[in-house]
Amino acid sequence: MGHARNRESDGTIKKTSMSRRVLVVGGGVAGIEMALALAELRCDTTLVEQGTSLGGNAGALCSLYGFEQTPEELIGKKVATMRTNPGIRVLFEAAVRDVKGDVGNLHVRIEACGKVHESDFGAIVVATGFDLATGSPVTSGEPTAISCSELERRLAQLRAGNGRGRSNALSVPRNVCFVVEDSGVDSAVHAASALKNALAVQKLPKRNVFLCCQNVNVAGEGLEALYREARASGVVIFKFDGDKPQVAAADRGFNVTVRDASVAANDRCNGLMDLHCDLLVLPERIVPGPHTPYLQKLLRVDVDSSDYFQQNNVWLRPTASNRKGIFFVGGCRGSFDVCDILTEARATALEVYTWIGRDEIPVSVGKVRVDPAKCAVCLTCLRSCPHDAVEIVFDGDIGGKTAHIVESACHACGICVAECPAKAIQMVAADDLQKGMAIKGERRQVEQWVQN
Amino acid sequence: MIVAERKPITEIREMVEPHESVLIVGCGACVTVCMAGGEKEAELLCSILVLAFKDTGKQFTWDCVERQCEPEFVEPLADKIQANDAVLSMACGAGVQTVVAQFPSIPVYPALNTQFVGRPLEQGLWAETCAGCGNCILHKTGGICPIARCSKSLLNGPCGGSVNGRCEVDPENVECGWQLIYDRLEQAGTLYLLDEIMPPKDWSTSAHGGVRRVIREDVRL
Amino acid sequence: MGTELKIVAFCCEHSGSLAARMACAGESETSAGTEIVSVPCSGSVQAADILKAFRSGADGVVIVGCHDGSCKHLVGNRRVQRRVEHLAGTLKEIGWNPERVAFFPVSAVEGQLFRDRLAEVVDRLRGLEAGR
Amino acid sequence: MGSTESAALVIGGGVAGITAALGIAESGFAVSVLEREEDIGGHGARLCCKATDVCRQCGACIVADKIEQVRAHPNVSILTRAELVNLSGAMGDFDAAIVRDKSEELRIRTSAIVVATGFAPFDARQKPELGYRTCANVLTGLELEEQIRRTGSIVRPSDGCRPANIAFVQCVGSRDPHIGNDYCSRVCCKYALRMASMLQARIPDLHVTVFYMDVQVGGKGFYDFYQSCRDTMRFVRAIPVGVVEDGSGSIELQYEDTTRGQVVKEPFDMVVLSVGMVPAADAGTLAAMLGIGTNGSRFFASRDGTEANLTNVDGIVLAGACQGPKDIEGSIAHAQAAALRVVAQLGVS
Repeated sequence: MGHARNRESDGTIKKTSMSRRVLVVGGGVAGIEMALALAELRCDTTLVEQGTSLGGNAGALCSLYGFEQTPEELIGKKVATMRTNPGIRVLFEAAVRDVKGDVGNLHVRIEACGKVHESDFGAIVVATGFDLATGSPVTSGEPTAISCSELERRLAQLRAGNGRGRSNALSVPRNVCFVVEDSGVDSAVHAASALKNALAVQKLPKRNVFLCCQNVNVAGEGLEALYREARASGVVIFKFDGDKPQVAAADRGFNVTVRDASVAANDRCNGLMDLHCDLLVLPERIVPGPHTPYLQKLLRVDVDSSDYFQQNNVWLRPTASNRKGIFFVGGCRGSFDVCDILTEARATALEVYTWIGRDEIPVSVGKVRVDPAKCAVCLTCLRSCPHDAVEIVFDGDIGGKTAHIVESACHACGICVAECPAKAIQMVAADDLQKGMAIKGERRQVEQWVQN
Repeated sequence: MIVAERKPITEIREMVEPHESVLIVGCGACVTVCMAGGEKEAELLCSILVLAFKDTGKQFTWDCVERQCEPEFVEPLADKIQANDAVLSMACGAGVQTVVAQFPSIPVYPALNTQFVGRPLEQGLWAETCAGCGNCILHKTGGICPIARCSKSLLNGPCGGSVNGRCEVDPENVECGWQLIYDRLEQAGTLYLLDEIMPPKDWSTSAHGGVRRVIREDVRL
Repeated sequence: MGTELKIVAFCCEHSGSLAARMACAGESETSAGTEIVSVPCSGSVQAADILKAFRSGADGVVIVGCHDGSCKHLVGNRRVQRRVEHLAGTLKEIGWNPERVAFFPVSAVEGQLFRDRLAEVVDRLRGLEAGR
Repeated sequence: MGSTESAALVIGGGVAGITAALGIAESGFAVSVLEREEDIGGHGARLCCKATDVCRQCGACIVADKIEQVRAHPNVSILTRAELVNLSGAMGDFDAAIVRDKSEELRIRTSAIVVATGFAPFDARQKPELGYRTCANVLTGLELEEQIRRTGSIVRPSDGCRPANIAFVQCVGSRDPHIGNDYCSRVCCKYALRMASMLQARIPDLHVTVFYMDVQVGGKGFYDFYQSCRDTMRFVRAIPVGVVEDGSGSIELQYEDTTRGQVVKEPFDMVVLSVGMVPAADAGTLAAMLGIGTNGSRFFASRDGTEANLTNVDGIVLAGACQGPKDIEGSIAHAQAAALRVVAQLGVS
């Protein structure tokens, strides 16, 4: 069965000039790595950061699993490299205010420190990270449970103060218990970071650490080793299934009741473990960044069922969006492992480069064409195009508005052709373009297949 | 825009049954936009009828004009129309009647049910928003028409069937027009507009007043 | 019975076409003639295309697209399913069995599933013929 | 001996090698891909689609798509049944000696090398208590993948019957310090649950029991899917310690029911061992030939945690599961990041 499939044969190649500049939105670890990787490929990069410093959520941590360096060192080194690179411009206290124009030449208005910058970009990489939800405390009144990031801050203080003194002992008391429930796309990172922090507390003198979790996440570089080390150094790990641990405030601390699957219920024991701890640590829920809905609308891109950027579609993985030239990296798309994020960022940089790296990019044109005379401007194509490749423009020849296919954004899927009620949109093949005729009906490669 | 819907195929089938050759004529205006009678629908209906009358020797062909309510657009089809036994018009009622007036000797059938003047609420869903009553009061009702959007066309507030913003006529699908008006006026800070009692409406400007005409002497030729 | 049924299969080039190729690799036995029409996305198949296939003598038309959530063009497979459902209703109105047009999803690596689902369609159509 | 030039040489034609080659080729450089087997695709081309009418994001179809793409790419030349036998030179000017069809000798001069030799599935015979190869109805996950890909469903090898009751045993060859595999293979929870749910969709009333330690719930959409699996499958937190097959082909699994504190025996029609990933058999030989290091798990070692693609040899980069276990999506990202390194190097020089 000769079933040749030649994707590019049904469109002529036109060179479209593209802006070589790339806009990276967000100065966390994903955005930084993105800018560095693009700089390696000599793409001109503008990074906008809403705050006054780079590093984002990862930068606020005091250690990263899988890395010997502290986040401060890791990010510090990368930021230093960025500074020396003339191809990277960083705008602080900056926000994207408007995006206009076609894919490949997106005209962006950025406001930074009260000043307005306007430029054209060939691609936009969204790396706006995630947000930590400040959830309600599990117990009312004193004492309150603390979050993992609060614990990280206390650990950092302890380290700075050499871990001596009464206040330090109070900040991370003797008996510490972590409770981690599976919660969603962030489950894995919660379990891993609880493991990391449990080990850090255990390493302090005279501490008892309990970790209650549903599933220990070890699907990452070095995580199984971290798990073994935590257990070997004395962290007591309980794994619960359906029954969530019960937490109650008690006697300057908490009572945690957990049903561990490996503790058998028998005559002497009902299978429940009662733990008393002075400090209860709960991971804060990770949620999409606060600007996600705003950027979603501005960039006309999709989010998934948990409202993170990027539809959950296998073709978009790892970092593509429904629009050509717009990418998502890191926490904003629900990816939280720093190691994975660095890889993702580099992978995306190459994709961005192949998209805009050359002065001109070949664009398959004429695959889909609108006949302005037939177009009823009913907006059906505009609404139904999955790639946002339709715009309504003024056509001088007909002296009115018509739908127009943005060639650089079009994937030639033919959905608009099928939807158009006026039959104004046609698939056109390259050879026939020259002859000026559409080959509707024969546009597809037809062949005989004999079914068994 | 005028919103229409294609008639059930069975009904269309009965209409064209007696004829040997039928020309299906679409319209490129409103009914294209509301997906009822544009070029695509004309082609589709043609194919369906071909299949429905397979092996009967009946001939079906299709064409489409810019605006079927204008004789000038229909005129070029004269030869085609006269070569057929009947015309199946996929325009609104106005378009059908233009063809009828133009070609008195040929039977012309409507393939659509013309519904209302409306707008799309979303792709594939249209709702009536204007009743064409000939005496617009939108400026007094927060830009929401009580004639078209209140099921009972009340002029001075809702009836007793307004429950939680829904209309008793069809609570699932129809919002209470007066609730919408009230919300809108409240939002705009112009609730005082409701203080004015509207007198009984003069329906003579509406469909009840006989055949309506609009005359613009200045543009008449 | 016994005569070959003519099936036209509009196949998404990212899934159905590849599965079809996989399904018939190394096969020679014949029981029904199936014409594979490769399309850029199942969402590009119009009702008119399907009717054209019937007009040119097809006994059945299948549209083979991607599984829900894996359309390269995000929504194409859902769009065409709606179209197929609507068209099946119309076919019913003219007295045809609505099962003569069907959508089924396969992925690029499901040659056997393609074969099975196509066989189901053929069996159903055979049933229709026999029942006439 | 024929000698050709190529900007980059990719060793291994699995999904990582293909992706790296495409990345480099798309940037305008010529790439050669060496594949030892008859055809490119690697393990990824043996996997089944796990959709239940809803796509489960396994990526098997993406591999098929990438194979199509790389075959058609004018900048890529694919050498099948070809192996690297020697490498000399340094970054910018490597000289690779290749043997094709076991006899034909070739030389490729190249600036950069991408190592994408993938992984080997864990040989479950190393866990004799699990009955692989001694019981007919104990299969590995990969064997199940292949069977489903070929036939669209599953039958018991012993009698060709549809199983009604399947057990999936997780972490076979992973997270197991006794055999020196002290790492999570990252793919087994996903493929096992996806296949199990797909089989449940195809075989009515199929009972699935998953024996596990921890379910790795990372990745977009996987958590929700896992939750739905908990409604239709039975999850038992235990790894079986023994497998016995009776004359009828039925398999008796022994495991410790920790909630009752006793070892129990339970019959299943079929047992699937979710084997993990181990380094390719000749990874050590290749590492020696290339002068690159291996890590504690015997996968190729990356330079440090932040540079997962770089090796200790300039101009030689790693792509995909040869560096450590990865799923298809992870391999694609990793390979594309490797391609970035090569393109940056080629562009700069």
